[in-house]
Amino acid sequence: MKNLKWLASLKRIGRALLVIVLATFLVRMLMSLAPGSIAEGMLGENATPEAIAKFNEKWGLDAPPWQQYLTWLRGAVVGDLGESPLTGQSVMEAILERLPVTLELAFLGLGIALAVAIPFALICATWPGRGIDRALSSLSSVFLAVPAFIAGPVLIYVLAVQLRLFPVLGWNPLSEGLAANLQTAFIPALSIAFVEIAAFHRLLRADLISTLSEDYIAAARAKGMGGVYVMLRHALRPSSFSLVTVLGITLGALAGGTVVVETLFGLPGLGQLIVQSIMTRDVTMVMGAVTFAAVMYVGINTMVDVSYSFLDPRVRRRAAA
Amino acid sequence: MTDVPTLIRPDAAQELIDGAPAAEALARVPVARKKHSILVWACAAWLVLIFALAITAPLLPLPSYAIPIGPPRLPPSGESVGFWLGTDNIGRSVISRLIYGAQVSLLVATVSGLFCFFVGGILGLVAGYASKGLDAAVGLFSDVMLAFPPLILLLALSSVLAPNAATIILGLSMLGLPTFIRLSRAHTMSWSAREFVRAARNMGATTPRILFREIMPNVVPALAAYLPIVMSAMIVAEGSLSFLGLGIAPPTPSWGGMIAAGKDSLASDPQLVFIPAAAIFLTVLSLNIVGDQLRVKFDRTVHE
Amino acid sequence: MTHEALLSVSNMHAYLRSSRGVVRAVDDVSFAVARGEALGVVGESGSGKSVMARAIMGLTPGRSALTGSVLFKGEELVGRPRRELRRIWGPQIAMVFQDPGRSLNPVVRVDRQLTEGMRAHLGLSRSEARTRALQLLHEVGVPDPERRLSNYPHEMSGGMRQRVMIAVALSCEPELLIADEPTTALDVTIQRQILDLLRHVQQTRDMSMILISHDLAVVAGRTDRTAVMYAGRLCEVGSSRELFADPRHRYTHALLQATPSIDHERHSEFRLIPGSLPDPTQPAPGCRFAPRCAAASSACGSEQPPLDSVGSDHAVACFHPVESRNAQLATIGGDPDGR
Amino acid sequence: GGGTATPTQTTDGPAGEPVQGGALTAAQISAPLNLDPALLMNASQGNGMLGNALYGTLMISDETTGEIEYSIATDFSSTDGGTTFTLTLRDDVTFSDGTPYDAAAVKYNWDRLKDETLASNSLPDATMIADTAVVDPQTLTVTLTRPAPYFGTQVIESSMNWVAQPDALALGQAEFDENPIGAGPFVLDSWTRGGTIELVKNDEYWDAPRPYLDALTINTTDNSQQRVNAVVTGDVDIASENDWLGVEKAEQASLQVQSEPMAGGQYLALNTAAAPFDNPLAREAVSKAIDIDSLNTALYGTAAVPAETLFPETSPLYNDVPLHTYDPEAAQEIFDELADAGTPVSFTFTVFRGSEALGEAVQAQLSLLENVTAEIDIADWSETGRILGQHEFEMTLAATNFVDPEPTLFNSFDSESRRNATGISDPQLDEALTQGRFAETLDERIEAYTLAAERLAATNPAIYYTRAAQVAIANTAVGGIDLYGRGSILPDRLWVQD
Amino acid sequence: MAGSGTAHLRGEEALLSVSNLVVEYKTAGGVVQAVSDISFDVLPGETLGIVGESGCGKSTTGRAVLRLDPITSGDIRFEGDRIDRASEKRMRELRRSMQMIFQDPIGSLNPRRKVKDIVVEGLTIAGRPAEVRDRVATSILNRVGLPSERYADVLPRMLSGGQAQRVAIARALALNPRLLICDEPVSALDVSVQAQILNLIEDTKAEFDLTVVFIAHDLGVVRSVSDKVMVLYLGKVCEFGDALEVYENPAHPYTRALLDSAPLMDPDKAFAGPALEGDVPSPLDPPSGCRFRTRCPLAQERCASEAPEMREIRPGQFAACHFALAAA
Ligand SMILES: Nc1ncnc2c1ncn2[C@@H]1O[C@H](COP(=O)(O)OP(=O)(O)OP(=O)(O)O)[C@@H](O)[C@H]1O
Ligand SMILES: Nc1ncnc2c1ncn2[C@@H]1O[C@H](COP(=O)(O)OP(=O)(O)OP(=O)(O)O)[C@@H](O)[C@H]1O
Ligand SMILES: [Mg+2]
Ligand SMILES: [Mg+2]
Repeated sequence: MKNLKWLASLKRIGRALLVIVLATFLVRMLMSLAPGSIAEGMLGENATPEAIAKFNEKWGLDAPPWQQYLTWLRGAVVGDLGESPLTGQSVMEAILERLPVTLELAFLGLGIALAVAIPFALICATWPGRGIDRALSSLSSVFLAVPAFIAGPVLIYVLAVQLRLFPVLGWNPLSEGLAANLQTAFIPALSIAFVEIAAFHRLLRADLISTLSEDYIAAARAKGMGGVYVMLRHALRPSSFSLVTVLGITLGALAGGTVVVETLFGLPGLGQLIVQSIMTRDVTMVMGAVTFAAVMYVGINTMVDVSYSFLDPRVRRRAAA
Repeated sequence: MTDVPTLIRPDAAQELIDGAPAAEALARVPVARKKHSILVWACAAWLVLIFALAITAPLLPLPSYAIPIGPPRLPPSGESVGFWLGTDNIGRSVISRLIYGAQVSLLVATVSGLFCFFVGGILGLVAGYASKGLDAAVGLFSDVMLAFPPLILLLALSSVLAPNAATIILGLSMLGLPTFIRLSRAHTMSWSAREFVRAARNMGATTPRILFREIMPNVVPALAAYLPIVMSAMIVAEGSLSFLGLGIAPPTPSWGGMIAAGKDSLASDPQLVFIPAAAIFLTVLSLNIVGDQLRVKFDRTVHE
Repeated sequence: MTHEALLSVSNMHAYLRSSRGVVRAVDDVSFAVARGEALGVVGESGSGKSVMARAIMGLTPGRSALTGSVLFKGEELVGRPRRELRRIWGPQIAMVFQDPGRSLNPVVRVDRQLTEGMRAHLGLSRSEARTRALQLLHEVGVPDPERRLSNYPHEMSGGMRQRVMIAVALSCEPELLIADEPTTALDVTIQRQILDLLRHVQQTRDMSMILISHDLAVVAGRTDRTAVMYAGRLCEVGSSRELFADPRHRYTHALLQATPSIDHERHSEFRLIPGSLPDPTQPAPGCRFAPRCAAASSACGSEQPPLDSVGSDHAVACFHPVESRNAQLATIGGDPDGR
Repeated sequence: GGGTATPTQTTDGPAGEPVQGGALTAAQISAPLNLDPALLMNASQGNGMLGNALYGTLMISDETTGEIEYSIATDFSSTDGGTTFTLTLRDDVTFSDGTPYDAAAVKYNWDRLKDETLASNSLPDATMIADTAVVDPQTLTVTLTRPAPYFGTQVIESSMNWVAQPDALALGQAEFDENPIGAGPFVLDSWTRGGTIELVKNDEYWDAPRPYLDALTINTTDNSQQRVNAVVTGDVDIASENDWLGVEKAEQASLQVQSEPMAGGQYLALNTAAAPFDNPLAREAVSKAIDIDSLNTALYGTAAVPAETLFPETSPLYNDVPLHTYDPEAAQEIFDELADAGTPVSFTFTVFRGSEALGEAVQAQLSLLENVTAEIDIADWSETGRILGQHEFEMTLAATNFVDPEPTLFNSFDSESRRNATGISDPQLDEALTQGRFAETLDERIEAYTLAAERLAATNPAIYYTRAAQVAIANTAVGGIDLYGRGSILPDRLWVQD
Repeated sequence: MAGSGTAHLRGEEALLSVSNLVVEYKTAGGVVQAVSDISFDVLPGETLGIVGESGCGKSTTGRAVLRLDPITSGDIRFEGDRIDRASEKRMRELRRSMQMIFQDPIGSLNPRRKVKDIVVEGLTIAGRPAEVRDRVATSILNRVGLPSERYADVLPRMLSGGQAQRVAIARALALNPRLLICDEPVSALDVSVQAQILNLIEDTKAEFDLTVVFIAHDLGVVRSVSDKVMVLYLGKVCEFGDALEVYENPAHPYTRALLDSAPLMDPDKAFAGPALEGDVPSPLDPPSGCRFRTRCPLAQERCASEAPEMREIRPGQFAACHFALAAA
């Protein structure tokens, strides 16, 4: 049994690595199809063929793409993701520098979404079909249709420019204190949250309603337990599977860059880095970012699996066996 | 037959049998919920309208979306059809751009939605029923696609290829594919565990027959019900791309592009943002609500 | 067995809203349960047994209506607010559900599921509740109760889970235990264990019990009195001994005939009940069994037969009841079901 | 520079003497890739303020006359008509690590700029230099590849104006970015890439009592709306602005608006070496078809200053030759003619990402005429080498912004120049430009550039439509706003009223 | 009660003969031996009843015989042909003469097909022309008591459990099979419907000259329809013999316990005998030796070490028990 578990984790890791390798290879090849190059961009009107050749040679960009990929891969295996010709910065450092912003936005956005969606869902599922359910459900349908690129400009205009509740610009990292940080992070996170509020609310509501028709809920009620108690202690946990799954997927997608919001608000996150790197054909940086995104995806997936077993002990046993 | 034991008829109130209480109970049963609320109808109507406008756009008495019809940033006015929603930064008719923009949004969402539906559906079907090897290969493919953050994929594609509808369709298809593969695979697995599949095999059915005649008809409605929802996600994705300046090349309008172009004038000419934003909002909302309705309906017919 | 009614249900109607219309799941049902008595309720699937059981507690689903009267120890339960009913659920009336796999919360440890009721109703502390829980588990025959407390439901077998459910139901010392098909999901040998246990605790605690089953044989030997339900209505109520020995309602009779028994002759035909259950949303007037009844007359199709006493503790809702076996003994060679 | 009041200033800053102390938050338009002076762009849309803050300036130019004012350099002049220059430096300047700011340091930086793999924006300026020689710690002689009397301007408007400590540069990019060492009024406190740059006062700054500020924070956003909003809401005190729409909004919001009245401007560059614009008629027709006023309104609202003549009226070199005339009827006639001749004008307008709006506006204008079609191709920054370097375009967007035409105008339109984007080769224009370059008196120069303007108008390689906005906007508490070169803000002069 | 051995097989004349069948499932928790080395045979025209508690491998056996689940080892013969080795193509033909009725009546019907298409599905696959199919559909539906005018175009979800089971029977009969395996055909149904289905199976058996394997957990039902009965426990055979004999004089203590646990329809006597202690052990980790020993009232040391073989206790009655019960 123990062997089996070991083998299973090994398989899992192998597959994760395969996903990462394939994803980075794919993006390397894709990027090599793109017109232009970082050398042309940086040299601009000074881009004589000789200058370009010299530049490429300096940065090891003169080999065929697959060879460049292998070189990169050899480095990546030992944790060296290379340096960006654009900035001269180590890719790893560049990503690690940007990651906190993106992660904070993602977590804060999802946090806001959950903070709204869970109570909404609990209320709706308690009185399904009633007025309050319809009202909240309609509201969340409305949120569903407000993507960040609509929410962002409007929120800036209303909350920052008109009401001056938040700054229009800039980013205070967490190191400057939570209040200062939230000041700058709130509107961007809120723009992210809208759509997710709706998604989370609907999922959880549906699952709660179906959980509430389970026998064990009736059994808990028949014990004389209070409504709120039954909701929170008995219904919420078994209803959160889909929510957790979607949370994972969303987090994975956001961790790769809250691109629109970062661009819109000019935040120094991974998304902006990725956009910039793609636009400038900074292939090394793009591959680094994709590696990170893939690792994140794999990691989040694993976390979701682990949380399944936290949510449902049946899964725990299956996994442990 | 007179002395009914108290334990059998505790109140012995025989006259109550079929009179008042039954009627009272009947009256107290909550009324059935209307199957289609006004909202659903309104949403369906909006979709019909916007699709109809997009399809018939060339036949409508609209000015060209590419040629200025007046001074820039005119507010909406009743002057002539072209001016109903005012003019944009360059003086082009906003209503024309909105309707032709619908063409792009809807085309992109529909084509890539259908592509995902068909290709993802079939891949998922095969993966869900086929041998472990094939399943693993399809699973790996969708994992690799998912490992890309969606916008990276789109960004990379739009900068690699020409910024036209085909590129965006390709990108969105790649994005939507894993979702459909997973959905289809999950449904296939759950349906193929049903005994009727075994029964068909026992009748001598071959694997293709089981796959396409037995399982597929059951999987398709579930996938189809997701189509509007996925399409709405694609409209948003296309909007985001256009917003980031990676959408379709000018002068072809798109809703996301219109918002991006207008966002700097939000304070002075908010209509430039709000009109296309409202179009996206209504369409996405409608697709979601109609999709939900379909899904609920489908679930009901299956589970009842 | 005293005749003092602990629970008396009269003219209970439980109507539910479904997508097809109003389901008359329980339609004008009246009966009573005495202290210390075990009442069996039998009926086919969909005859309204579960809805009735839940209606007694006031636990009908959201989109439903409940009328009539449910007197528990003389107190009316119908129309009481949930808040007050909750004080009754557990310490007064407890319930055991059909499928122990589904009536225990899969993600909550047995410990909490067993003690939360006691802590809420009896005001026990955590450790007091735990002590009592151990004692209860022991009582219902769960081996190694200490370890079981920290288990999740899926870590136990079906029989164990049902024992736990019974322990949960007993935890607040209810006066009435409603067991809704408590053994349907279990194997014969386990069913046997559980039925024995239920009867045992019911008798030792002098509790009343309503034992619901679709299997007549399950009810036959476990209960003092039996009620037969058909399509939301009661057809026959009586002491189990008399009802099984001398069924008077045509439906009860046919049901007994159709049950394969150990002494059924091999490859011989079973007695059929032709037709099928009526649509619960559009009940025909009159006796619900009339369309399938060989003895039905025109009156049966238009008028609901009242539940009339046919013996000291036996009542039947039928215009043309089967002749009593006692009577048959007098008339030589009479066809038992009168056909 | 120079502190001369500028005509476009509408709202006044605080009056009186500069106040010591305080902190200021600024917004720039694009984020620096790194802090290497070679890769910072010395212009308002680049990182002028940041470069000035970290590295100081050798010299600056007067915003209206283009006269050189010296700062760390005390002289930069040629005795042989522009082939050999002698740079002399102050002797009291040290880098922030205490090492001396000397001729060797300047030589190191200037030589370094010539490294092609560095891909500095100032590469062509640096490659003008054939040789540098350190005479003594305060003196550097510079020999150019060909005479350029106004080479000083080139130094001022490029990264050459910024000198970093050579040893620090030699440590490599990553190390340097951690700890950039220059002789500017501020030193780096912290920098989040893509995010905020925190600077604190350099106590050893040579030009005491400057800088007045204790700290300077620089944020970045390329969105003009955001920058104006940020100044309006007070998140930011001063911002660079290169979008006239932003300038207009700032004016409406009664902010201080300080602008460099630039000559030249942004233009649609027509590739005269390839079809269809190798045909002068086609160029003329397109030029006549474009209404630069409505183009400006569409893009920049009402604040844009159209580039009607080569120089603004405030310039000493002003002439009134119109560069462009809008005449759609005439344009239509030519288009029809060309179409009849079997060469209808159909071209691709290559715009870089971010300026799609210009493309659309031009396209929209041309769509009103017959027999002319413009496609828009959106290019990425990474294609600039091909497009501008290899001249693979038909029409694109270019700019020639200057205060003094030398050397920018020459470089842009001289047939031999590498920076001649349009590839125009007109002997008369060449002659006019050379004359302007070597002219001794103002009148001679005026005459030369009048001719140049006439030739530009006649040959139509470029359709000038707007003057570059090289603007600083600020709230009314900010004093000492001063720009030089291409809108580079001088942070050592800023102060804030408490 | 590990019942291995083939002593009870009746040899050549059997229509279906299964020996040493093993079926394993790999699950996340380990390998489940759902069926461990069981043997049985059915003579033409006979009905074999298979009883046992949930999870003892009844359905698995039924499916394995038709090769609907892969088997691990064993020898399955149909009319003397080895079918465990037959090619997939040959199996497709053979399966038509060996039909199965599945445990879940509604679940075994494709929810998107009309009843009339379901019942002739086998013919469609065999490529019969439409008019033949129509004719067969009409007659077979009428035969199972679903008038074709009313039910032909109905979808499965509109059917009751009993009606669905009739459709499943009609579908099997339409192929004119020789062998019919009924996997708990009535356990999901109410008593009144159950009787209808049992009668239908009995009738068609006679009419179509069927050999039947009848799987059920309800002892009463099995007794009333079977000639021979086989009792399974945890994937092993306990007892095999004539149904009446086995019920009258169970030789295996498990058979006895099963009979004693069946509730009687008697208010005075709930059960025939004492209750069986304990739970069914996990199939992932079955007890050593005789699998029944953990619950067996007669268990001794030997049972833990030595798995009993099938042996003839009385003429025609075989049991796998070291301490088989003498006749009552
Ligand atoms: N929540 C509900 N909503 C609508 N109808 C319901 C609901 N629950 C039960 N019914 C209907 O009420 C009727 C009686 O159902 P009930 O569950 O009481 O039957 P039962 O006798 O317990 O059957 P079973 O033996 O299958 O448990 C059925 O027709 C059923 O379809
Ligand atoms: N597909 C499968 N994968 C894994 N294990 C299985 C599978 N099918 C059956 N099993 C296991 O095999 C054993 C025998 O199952 P089977 O379905 O044959 O039992 P059964 O006797 O038919 O039970 P029931 O009366 O519940 O239908 C059980 O332990 C079951 O859990
Ligand atoms: Mg029930
Ligand atoms: Mg089975």
